[in-house]
Amino acid sequence: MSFQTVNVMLGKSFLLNCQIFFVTLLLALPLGLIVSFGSISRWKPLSGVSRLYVYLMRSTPLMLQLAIVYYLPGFLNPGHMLPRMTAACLAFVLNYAAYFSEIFRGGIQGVPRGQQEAGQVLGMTKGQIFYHVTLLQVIKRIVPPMGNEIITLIKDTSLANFIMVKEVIAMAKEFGNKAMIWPLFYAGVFFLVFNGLVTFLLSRTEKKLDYFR
Amino acid sequence: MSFQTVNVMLGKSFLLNCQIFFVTLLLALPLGLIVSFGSISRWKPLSGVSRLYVYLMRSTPLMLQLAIVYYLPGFLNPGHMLPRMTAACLAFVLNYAAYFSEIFRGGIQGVPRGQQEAGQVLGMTKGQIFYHVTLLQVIKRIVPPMGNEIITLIKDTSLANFIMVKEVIAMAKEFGNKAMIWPLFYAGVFFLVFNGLVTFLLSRTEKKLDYFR
Amino acid sequence: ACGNNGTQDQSSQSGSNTSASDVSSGSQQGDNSSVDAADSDWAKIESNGTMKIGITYFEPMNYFDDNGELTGFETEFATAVCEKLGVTPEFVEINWDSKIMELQAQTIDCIWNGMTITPELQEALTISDPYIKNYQVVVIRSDNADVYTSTADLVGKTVEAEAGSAGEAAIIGEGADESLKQAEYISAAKQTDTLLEVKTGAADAAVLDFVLAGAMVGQGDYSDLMIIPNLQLSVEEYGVGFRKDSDAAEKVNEAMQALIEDGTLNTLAEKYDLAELLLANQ
Amino acid sequence: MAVLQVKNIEKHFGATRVLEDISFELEQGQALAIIGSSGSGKTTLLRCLNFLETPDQGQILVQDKVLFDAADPSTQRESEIRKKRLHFGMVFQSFNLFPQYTALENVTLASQLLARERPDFKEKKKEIYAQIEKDGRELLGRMGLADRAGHYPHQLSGGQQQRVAIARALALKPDILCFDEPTSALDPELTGEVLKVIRSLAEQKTTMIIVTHEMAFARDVADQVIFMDGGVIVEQGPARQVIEHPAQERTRQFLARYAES
Amino acid sequence: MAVLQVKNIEKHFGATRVLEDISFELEQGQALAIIGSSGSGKTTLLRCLNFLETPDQGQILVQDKVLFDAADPSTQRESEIRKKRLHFGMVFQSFNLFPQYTALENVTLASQLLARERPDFKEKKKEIYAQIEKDGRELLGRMGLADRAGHYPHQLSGGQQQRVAIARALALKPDILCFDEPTSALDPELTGEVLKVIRSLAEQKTTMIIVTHEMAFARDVADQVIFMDGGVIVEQGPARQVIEHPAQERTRQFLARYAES
Ligand SMILES: Nc1ncnc2c1ncn2[C@@H]1O[C@H](COP(=O)(O)OP(=O)(O)OP(=O)(O)O)[C@@H](O)[C@H]1O
Ligand SMILES: Nc1ncnc2c1ncn2[C@@H]1O[C@H](COP(=O)(O)OP(=O)(O)OP(=O)(O)O)[C@@H](O)[C@H]1O
Ligand SMILES: [Mg+2]
Ligand SMILES: [Mg+2]
Repeated sequence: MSFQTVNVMLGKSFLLNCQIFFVTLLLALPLGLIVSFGSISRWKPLSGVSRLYVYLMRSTPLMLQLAIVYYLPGFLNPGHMLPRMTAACLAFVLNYAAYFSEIFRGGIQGVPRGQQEAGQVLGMTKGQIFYHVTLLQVIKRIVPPMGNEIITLIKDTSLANFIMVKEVIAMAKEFGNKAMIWPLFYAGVFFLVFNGLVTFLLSRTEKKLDYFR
Repeated sequence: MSFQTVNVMLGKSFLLNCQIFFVTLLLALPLGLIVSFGSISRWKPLSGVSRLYVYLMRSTPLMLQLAIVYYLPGFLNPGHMLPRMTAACLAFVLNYAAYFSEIFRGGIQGVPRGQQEAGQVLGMTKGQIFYHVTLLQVIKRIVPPMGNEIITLIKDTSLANFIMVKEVIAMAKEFGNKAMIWPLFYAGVFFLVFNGLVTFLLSRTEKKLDYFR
Repeated sequence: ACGNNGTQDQSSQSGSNTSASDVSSGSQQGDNSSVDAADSDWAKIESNGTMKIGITYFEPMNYFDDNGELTGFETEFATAVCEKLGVTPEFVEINWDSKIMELQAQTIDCIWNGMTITPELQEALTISDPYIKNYQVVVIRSDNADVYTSTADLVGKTVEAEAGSAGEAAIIGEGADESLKQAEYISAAKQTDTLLEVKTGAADAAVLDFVLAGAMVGQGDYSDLMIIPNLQLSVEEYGVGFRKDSDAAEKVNEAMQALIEDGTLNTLAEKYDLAELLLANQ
Repeated sequence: MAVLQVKNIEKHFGATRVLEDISFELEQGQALAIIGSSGSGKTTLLRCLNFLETPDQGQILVQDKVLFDAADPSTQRESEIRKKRLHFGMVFQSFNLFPQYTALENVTLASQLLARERPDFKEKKKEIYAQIEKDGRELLGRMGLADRAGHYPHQLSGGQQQRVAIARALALKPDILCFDEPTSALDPELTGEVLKVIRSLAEQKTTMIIVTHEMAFARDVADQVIFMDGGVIVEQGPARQVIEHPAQERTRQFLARYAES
Repeated sequence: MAVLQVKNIEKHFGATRVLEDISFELEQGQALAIIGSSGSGKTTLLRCLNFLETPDQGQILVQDKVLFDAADPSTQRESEIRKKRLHFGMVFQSFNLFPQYTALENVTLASQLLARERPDFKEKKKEIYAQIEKDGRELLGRMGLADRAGHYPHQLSGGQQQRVAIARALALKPDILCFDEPTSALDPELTGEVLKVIRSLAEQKTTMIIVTHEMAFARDVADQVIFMDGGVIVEQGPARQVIEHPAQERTRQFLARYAES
């Protein structure tokens, strides 16, 4: 099998990593925002539940969470389980929402209270303050930690092979079936390229937000 | 098989997780410190190499790094490879040293320059400044991010099952062959307990360092 | 009660498998008699119209050809059986060591992937009639050809097999080889992983299916591997695994028998170089 | 006529009473300086006037209209408070400029948002915005910042930032302009610029309340001075009288600390 | 006799010249105030004296001994510089107290570390440490902080922190004590305390260099004043003369900015 073919096949399975990556970004970001609102809420039960959720998600291996999301429904109620990729995405979304929520929380709490008050004394509504005053400052604050988390995410997508999603590392190992071992060492290149791209985009975003402090 | 037996067997394999955990802490902390000195060095080649190392380690999945550390030597020179646990520990140390070095770097650079200068004008030597002035302030700064990384580490130890170290999740899954599925869901408890402990110790450390700001 | 359901279902379903479209008879039956009948494993498979077949990829059983199409002896065999039964086969890759879990969770309806029939599996599953003879071989690196000539040479050495496989049984199971019992055993997630381990030196030897080993050893990156000659361990048979007391096993048995009788199976076995292992030919 | 009447304001944070029976009046066009040591409640009083804190007792009247009455919940409705805030302008100790907007945008943002509520906004959007920008530039000009309109806060010195904050507060044409230690976050050298601006506002008869530690400035610029200590008004009266001939021992002690330096 | 002689100091940062041909002398027991606008090089000059920056040109002499000579590398050896620094004490603008040590520990730490180099340290460790602690407490007492010896910096007000910093610098008995805007990070109310302490040091004939923006204070306390602008000394002379009757136009302009407030 040629280098070309290996590349194409690894590339195809890397699409699965990308799919999990983008679905997770798309869903875990808003979910994380909601959870972060929960955990800074002054209503104790809500903040308690939110923080417990974050604690559980952050304290157990994602690998296990994948297994639980995938196998547990079928274990309790045979036949009623999610397709592999759906389960993988769900587990990633639930897990990353917890991490993202902590980043949002830090970002929101990091904007000085005086910014809100300045908006208030200028007669702005809460919505206006959030949208015109706070939001961009929060975004500026969360871009760097979010960048780290995003790089972790793309690497973590490989964990999906634990529930038999044939992502790029699983595929690379699979080449062992064809008596080819080097693809396993080669698969890292996909992550390097992807992360190079992500790092570039992030530093551009950071630069764009650099016009204010 | 009784609950008791499962517990004992899972517990025994969790010892492998713990072993990787402690070896990594013990070796990656000093190595990370060295790398962090490298990356803040004013000598360009050294800081360049250090930063490249950190970038590579942080951009590729630990799973792959494990496979490379373990299989690559044997692939190139059959039979000359490291024992599994040694390879696992080595990969973890190399990987985490990169993460730790970034934390150290942040901690060191976070101590205001004025602290060093205050030491200098009081006639302290470089060593005295580091030991009596900077060190504790760096420690205080790095405890929170280090805590996060440590919790990630214990979870990551499970990745060692990729090179067939029979750590707790691999063991739990193995029970599936005996038609026992619950151990897989139950394995999470080990991490929760361990992390509860770590979190407790960390918050105690943070409290202890709370006497100054 | 389970066994009772099984027989009931078989008799009720036997007419319906002649035509794939005749799904209604199954559900009618369910309405008329008991709810159990509608719950029958086969009824469910049939009403889904697909049989989900749990596999792992390895040559020559299930693998992708150079066009990326799934093929192999088991692939074609299962497809032929499904055709007879009037359902569509759907091949699902599983983790071999969680195969029972997958079956119970109903992500798959059967395990059809060169599954060696072991007493443990017989207890946990309902297994079809055996169709192919299998035996385990020991794979080593060629440069050790003179060092390891029999299992006796492997005492104290590192020996690997796939978790839950017949190879594992040959090392640590009840009827295990006396010498291999004294080796250090390591379980792998896949049979093919064990070859990587032997090649790199992570393990001294691996015990795996002859069928698989024969197809891969000596190829590509595995050209420096070999099978210890004249060494057959735990000669056993392959079967298709179903959920315990599933009535689908009986359906598959019938179809299998038909394929043996019309020679289809033999043709397939010859195509994949397995004719001498086919039980029907013994 | 008194623009502002503050009657018996009281404020607690948990168990600590921070303001106690605060009453005073302020005439149109006058400047009131509030002095007092750290923790005496000066900031809290300004925050109560701007509805950033809700007093536990008392009333606030502007032009004889009851804006706030602790006994009357109908005066405390969230929706109305927003509008009531516009009677007051606030210049914070730490400026609190919006870092992501230029000086001009800081000054015009609130006006633009308020304009959206005008019935004729849709038709005349362009004219309205043009007018707001013109006003904003004019204000910055008055602050001596005409050439800094396009600068972001971090590109300005502390004194310039504070002057932008003053322009921002003035842009909404408040009845009463409040300053909370407007120069305490500034280098001594930059203090002068800001004090000059406030002085010129006083000369233009802007109604102001200024919390300050600059005694000389308070004496020269303010018409009235209130000295607070421990949450109560210890002494109030004409500026020169309170600062140069305080009637109360506590006031004397406080002022003595400044004489030292 | 001149304790300190600074001769033709010059300092560049990259292409920008920050100090240019700086020369002055300081007599034993005198206080020198350095004034000048932001960026004029005052801090850089103090940092050169304390060997935190290395001048590109010029000499520094203390008691007629050449401590530094830009032309003589042997005066710039790392190992000797450490000792030479002890001729100078430095009180930073931002205090730079060690946060993890109490006020007393801040004051005694350097003395304790230096004591370790004494030949008789091992035998007399206890006595030496007891003496250092006694001296430290006495110093804190002189600063009016006797009851704050066990407090950590964050438990002290800004003025108290700055006084601890002064005690820390005095503990090593420097020949010349340098202050870089010692009150500019303080609330106006707390400024007085620190200025009082410096004033009393001047009365005790401590040799000092004070960079300050407090003109009145410079006039009253300093014997000599240097006015710097753009990295050069524009004017130097007796304090009252420079501040009340400046000879140079630039000095007049600078001082006018303070008169405004
Ligand atoms: N949100 C709050 N919660 C609890 N206590 C508060 C709060 N805000 C202020 N205080 C307390 O109320 C008292 C008065 O504070 P305030 O800020 O009004 O004083 P101030 O006169 O402005 O002092 P300063 O000159 O230091 O600014 C202080 O004791 C302060 O600690
Ligand atoms: N490390 C450095 N690198 C480059 N330029 C510097 C550095 N330190 C100071 N400068 C520049 O040198 C000039 C003098 O700075 P310095 O801090 O000595 O002024 P200053 O008189 O103390 O001002 P201020 O009153 O604001 O403290 C300034 O233009 C400053 O930007
Ligand atoms: Mg205040
Ligand atoms: Mg300076």
